[in-house]
Amino acid sequence: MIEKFLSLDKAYQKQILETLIFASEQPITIYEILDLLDRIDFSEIHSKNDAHSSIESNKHNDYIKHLIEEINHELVATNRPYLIISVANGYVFATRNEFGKFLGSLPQFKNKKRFSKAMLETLAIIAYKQPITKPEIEEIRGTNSNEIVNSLLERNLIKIVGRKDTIGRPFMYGTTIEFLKIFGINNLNELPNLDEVRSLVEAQNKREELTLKIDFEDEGG
Amino acid sequence: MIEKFLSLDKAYQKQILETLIFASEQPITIYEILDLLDRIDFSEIHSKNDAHSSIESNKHNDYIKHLIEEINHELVATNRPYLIISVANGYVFATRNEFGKFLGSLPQFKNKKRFSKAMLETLAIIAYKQPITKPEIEEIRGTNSNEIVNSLLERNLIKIVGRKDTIGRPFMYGTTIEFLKIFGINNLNELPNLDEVRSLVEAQNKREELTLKIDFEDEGG
Amino acid sequence: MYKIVLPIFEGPLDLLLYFIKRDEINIYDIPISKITDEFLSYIKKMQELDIEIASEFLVMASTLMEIKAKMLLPIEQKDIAEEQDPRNGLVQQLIEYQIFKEVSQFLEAKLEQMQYTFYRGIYETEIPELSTKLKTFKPATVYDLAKAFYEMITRNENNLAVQSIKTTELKIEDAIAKILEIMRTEKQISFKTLCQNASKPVFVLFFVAILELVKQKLIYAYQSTFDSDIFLFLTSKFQNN
Repeated sequence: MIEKFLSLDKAYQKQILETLIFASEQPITIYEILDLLDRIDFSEIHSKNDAHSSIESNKHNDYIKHLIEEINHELVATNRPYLIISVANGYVFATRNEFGKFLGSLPQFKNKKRFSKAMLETLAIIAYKQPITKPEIEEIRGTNSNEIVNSLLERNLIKIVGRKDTIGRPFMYGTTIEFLKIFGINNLNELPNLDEVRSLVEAQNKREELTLKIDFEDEGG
Repeated sequence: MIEKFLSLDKAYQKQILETLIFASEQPITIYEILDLLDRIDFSEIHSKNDAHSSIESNKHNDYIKHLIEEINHELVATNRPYLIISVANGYVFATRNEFGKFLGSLPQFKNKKRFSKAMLETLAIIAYKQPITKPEIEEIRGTNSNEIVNSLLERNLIKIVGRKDTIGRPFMYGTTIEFLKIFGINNLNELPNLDEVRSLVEAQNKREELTLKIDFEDEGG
Repeated sequence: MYKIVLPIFEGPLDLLLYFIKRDEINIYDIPISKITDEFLSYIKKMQELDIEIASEFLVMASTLMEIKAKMLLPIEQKDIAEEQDPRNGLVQQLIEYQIFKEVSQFLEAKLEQMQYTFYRGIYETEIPELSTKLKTFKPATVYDLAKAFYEMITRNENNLAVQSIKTTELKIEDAIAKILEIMRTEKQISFKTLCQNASKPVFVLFFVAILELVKQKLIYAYQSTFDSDIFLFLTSKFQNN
């Protein structure tokens, strides 16, 4: 467990935690953090206190979250243009909006966030129906989706997750961590519930019917 | 030139500069910084001073370097575990040694997904043609591949899978489980087949948004 | 008649939804005859403008005409099973598509929220290594791997134009016999499966053999879209022999 970490000076704890998040290539989950903190070799460091070593094991998560909050307070208070955000079920450094908007005016940054309608549709289908094959995507969209799927693969928003045991053994696709990062969601459960979307769509369809009738009456009146 | 940037409040200048270095995907050179600062849209910001706009153009480099130094002072003074360093190709954020050393012992922080072109080529040949000998690899690549094969062996991406019954009985190489893990596939069948790659490569060549003009009869009108 | 600029439709479903929205059509009671005419006139316009018409538009056109024909059947037949409205399948397909269009708007909104969020660009801890290697070392996915291989073999094709081709061991007759032998047991097979692990000359040989078999009407070949796999089936002529 992370007793050795907890016995360190709190300022030092925060620095080590900040290092882990800063150096991690992907959003790092709280479980990965706890695991890594457990495995780091702190033998050269002599403990300064043991005030926190009494924290119950099931409170470790909360304590780490508390430290991350404190780091974020420090980052804002000292005018750093970035902070730690929670995305893809993990923690990652990202620019604050008021500074990111300057980058957004530069094409090399802006273009990365550009998606065609077809790409968004295809991503939506893959996000809900994964693992899904290209023919299955095409059935829903009613149109050839080869190029779109390829460009999503190329942008690392989807990945091959296997092959389906049907004729031709087509690839099955699923979404990536990059997808969660770009769209700023923690996990697929944060997407709208499909049944709710269905009722919404059906209600919209029926309301159109209503509008039509009202329009008709208006015209008559 | 960067007059508009120079007319901003100095604290603000530093934040924008820090954002650029933070978000850049390559070490960023001073010339790239100057170019980007020139192209950022600052139109929403009203200048707070113009003390610095009098800086001579040939001093811009020095001024940027001076700002980076100040950022680093702030980072250290506020106990951040990272700072901006200058490497051969430009400026980049890096963890400070005294914190980075904790990461050294953790395998996930060795960046295993990065490959040089030669390594990727060699790995691709082995992945698709395994089992394959070094002379056969060299025949395809048209160049000596001794060092590359060794470094792939060292990174545990390939292994010796036998010897070929030809003159000299050369080793035959194949990919490892580690290879599958790094590329996120379950087995070699999930490697894209060449038709799929062909369509991907071709799709890249004709990526353009199409807009179609159509004469459309408006029946209501 | 006046000019409007339309984004190209994502497909026939997208086009139908456009008509439905524009004309405020009740999706549960689509005037099939009117919409079929509109759909066909759109295709005609594409033809006039010399735009290549994707096969899915033609498939949809035939589906619409089929529904239209069924709707014209005598009323008493329609009464027998109200739920078997010939439009049902199409309506379900349109609603399913609407659902994902709706979700894609949610994604668009999330994207909007994230438009000014940029992640840290470089994650490297071993800095001395970084300074010398980063420019040439790039993260790679399985697609980069495949692309490297593809580019290498196509490069070799260009460079080594004169390749010794060892086709002598295999003749067209052999390839035909081989295909027929496989198809006797398999009944149907895809071209890709047939040519699995085949070298390029053998691949070509198989292809020529298939053309010959099709010509002799012993097999027929079917391909769903231009770049999809080709499936081979035995013809009745073959089965009768």
